[in-house]
Parts: sequence; C-alpha cells; structure tokens
Amino acid sequence: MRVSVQETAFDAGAEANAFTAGLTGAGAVVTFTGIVRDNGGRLAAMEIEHYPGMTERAIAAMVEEASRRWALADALVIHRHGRLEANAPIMMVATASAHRADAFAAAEFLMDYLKSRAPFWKKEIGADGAAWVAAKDEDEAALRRW
Amino acid sequence: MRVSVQETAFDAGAEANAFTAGLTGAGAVVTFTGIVRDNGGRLAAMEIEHYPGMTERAIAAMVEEASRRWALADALVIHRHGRLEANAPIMMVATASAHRADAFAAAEFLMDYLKSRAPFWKKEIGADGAAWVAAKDEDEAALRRW
Amino acid sequence: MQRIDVLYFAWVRERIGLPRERVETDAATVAGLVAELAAREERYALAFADLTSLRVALDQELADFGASLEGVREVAFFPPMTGG
Amino acid sequence: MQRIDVLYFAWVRERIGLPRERVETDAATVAGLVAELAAREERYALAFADLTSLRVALDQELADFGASLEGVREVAFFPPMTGG
Repeated sequence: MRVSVQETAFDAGAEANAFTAGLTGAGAVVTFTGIVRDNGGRLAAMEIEHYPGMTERAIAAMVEEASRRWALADALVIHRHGRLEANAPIMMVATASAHRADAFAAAEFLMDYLKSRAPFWKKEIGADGAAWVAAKDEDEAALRRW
Repeated sequence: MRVSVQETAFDAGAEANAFTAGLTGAGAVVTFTGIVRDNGGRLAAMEIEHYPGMTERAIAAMVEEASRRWALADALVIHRHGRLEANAPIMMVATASAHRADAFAAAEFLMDYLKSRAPFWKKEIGADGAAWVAAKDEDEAALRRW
Repeated sequence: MQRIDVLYFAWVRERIGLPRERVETDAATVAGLVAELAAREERYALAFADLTSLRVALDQELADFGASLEGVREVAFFPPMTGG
Repeated sequence: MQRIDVLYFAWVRERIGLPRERVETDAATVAGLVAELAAREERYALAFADLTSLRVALDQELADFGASLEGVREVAFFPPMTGG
C-alpha cells in the first residue's frame, strides 16, 4: 500500500506498470486517473491546496478501510497539489485483487472518499479570473452507498 | 474507440498513456488489466483460444452498447490470444468520460460482458497437465445487473 | 440439402478431433443438426452429450438450440466463454 | 485559557487573510470558538457567516461544530473538500 501526496507531476502509465509488477497472485488491476479538464480551452491551470499532515492521515485511513472491506493484494493513491496545467493528471488510484469485483469496488470507494473526505481544495484559473470549485451534492450522495 | 484482438504482448501502462493522451475534455480514465495468475507457481502458462471474426464483432457490439448507455469520450479493449506466460497481461479495458461514475460503470460493464459473451476460452497449463477453465456462475450472474 | 460450415472450439474441438468441417444437412434447426452429428460417431455423441454445457453461434451471433438454420452458413459449437 | 493553533484553508483562508494563527480561548466547543472569532472583525464574521458551508477538523480529524475543544491543539476551518 502506498500513498503519495506530491507537487511533482507523475506518469500514470509508468506508475500503473510499477504497481502491477510488484504484485504476486493478483489477477485484476483497476486504475482511475483524474485529468485536469480544460473546459474547452477556458481553463488555463488549476491550483490545488491541501492540509499537509491531515491529507496523508485521511488517505491512509481510507486505504485501510478499503483493505478491511475487500480482499486487496495492493493499493496505491497518488494525489498532486500546487499548480497543475490543463490536461495533466491530478491524481490516480490503483487497486489489485484476485478478482475484478473487489478491485473495482475498492477503486470506486477510494475515489468517492478522496472526492469529499480528503482535505484538498481545487481552484480553477481561467481567462476570466479564478474560482474555487464547489463541492457537488452528487459527490456527497455517492458516499452513502458504502 | 479501438478493439484489438492480438497474439502479441502489450504494455498496459503505455497503452493507458496513449489512450489518455488522445482525449479531449475527459476528466476521468478507468482501466482494468487482467493478469495471468500463476496460482502459487503451479501455472506454467495459459493458452487462449478464440473465434476469429466473431470475437471482434462481439467486442465491437459491447463497446457500442456501452457508448449508448454512458457518456464515453473514448473506450479501448485489448485482448490477447495464443500462449501467455504467467504474470503477463491477458487483456485490458480503458474507458474515459467527463465524470468518474460513467467511466467506472462502462469499464465494469465491458468486463462483465467480455468474461462471458466474447468467444474466448482459457486453458491452464500446469506441471500436472492442462485443463480448460470452467465458466463461473458468478460471472454469469454479474451480467444480470446491467 | 444445405451446406453449412460447422466450427468447434475448446474442449468441443478436442473431443470431436477437428476444428471445422463442411456438413450437408436437412436439419431445420440447430437441435436437428446436433441430433444428426451426435448420431455419427461416439466422439460426436460425447461432445454433444450435455447441451446445457454448450453454446452455439449462427453466423457469429449467439443463438439458441431451437433456432432455425434457414440461410445460415456457419454454425459454431463451444463451451461457455471464459474471456477477460 | 487554552492555546490553539487555528488553520484556515481555501476561501476561508482568503477571506480571513491568513493561513493560521495562535488563538487563546475559553471556548468549550468549536461553536464557542467560532462565535469568538466571528465577533472579532468583519472578515471573520464573513468567513463564518454560514456554517453549513464550512467543515472543521480537530487535530486533523473531521469533527462537528458541537465538538469539545478539551485537549485539542489544532483546529482547522475549510469549505467542503474537492479532491480527486
């Protein structure tokens, strides 16, 4: 299990391959990668603020909870902060299990919790100024299924 | 949308990166990669037989159905046939959408259909002989949720 | 009389001992064709002994054993699929 | 009297104009601390005007506004999180 909260860019494919290479006996690997959407060219960049210390603790707790609920061979969470360019990867989650259902469920669980329970705040910087991204009701609702 | 039924090995991370690089405006990429499990060293290799012609048609129909059900920016299916070594990737699915729920649902849908409705048959080759993999009731049951 | 290419996959192919053959048949349905094939030889009878463990495709589309063979050029028999 | 580090993030930080400060308080609960802070200046009053749009963490764990401050060393106020 690895959690990395980092300012530097990462290569999602290389991370997925390294994650997979480290597995023994897991037949199913699911990854989710979040990309900075450029909103049709209107977004110049995104700034992500976070709460150092709490971020790592909160994500580690989510990964532990996922490991309790599903039979995971391994899990990985990478989340960037700071200034990100449009079309850059923001974050990724990878989960591995003997069977696909566990890997899918754990990845979706981690994504739902990262969206609304990890202390990150996104600010969109466009031609017409900067604005904090508002939390969505549907993201809060998504937590209720777990 | 790309479907590739191939005998040659592929690099799942490189395929995921190429898939992601080709997107415009999609914020969410989900991948599933299936790996040949070595069953604690008992599996030497796996042979996958398929039905050339029908395989490509069946997968293309699944991808079309997924595109009708969810707002997909793109989708990719790669599936190997022939002889595969233990720990090699068998297949992968990638889906991209503006939002994570669609990308996850489409990837799970494609996996469930590929498991039980694409004409592939797996044979496990171990120290104690070769045996066709039996279809699982749970895989058939998984189709009923869609 | 109708000429049909009959294909076998996985353990069906192994039991019958060939991957495909050209068949001349008067059968109106898949079930009729199966009955003709099963009557041929022991290896066919064994392959078709339990239809619940078999699947059939007509011209590369999944079908039922009760389906008509009218206009069909390719019939494939195989076990439940195990892809992914 | 209790000394607490109070942290602000995102638009709460921008409204109040600083990322953290040391506060001396007699408040027993988060709500009491909020009342003290909001009474200070207009910028604090604005930041705490609508508690339903705020979240709070005590020593880096999410908590409620009714939670006790006993033994707490770090309180953080921020909007609903938007990670992922």
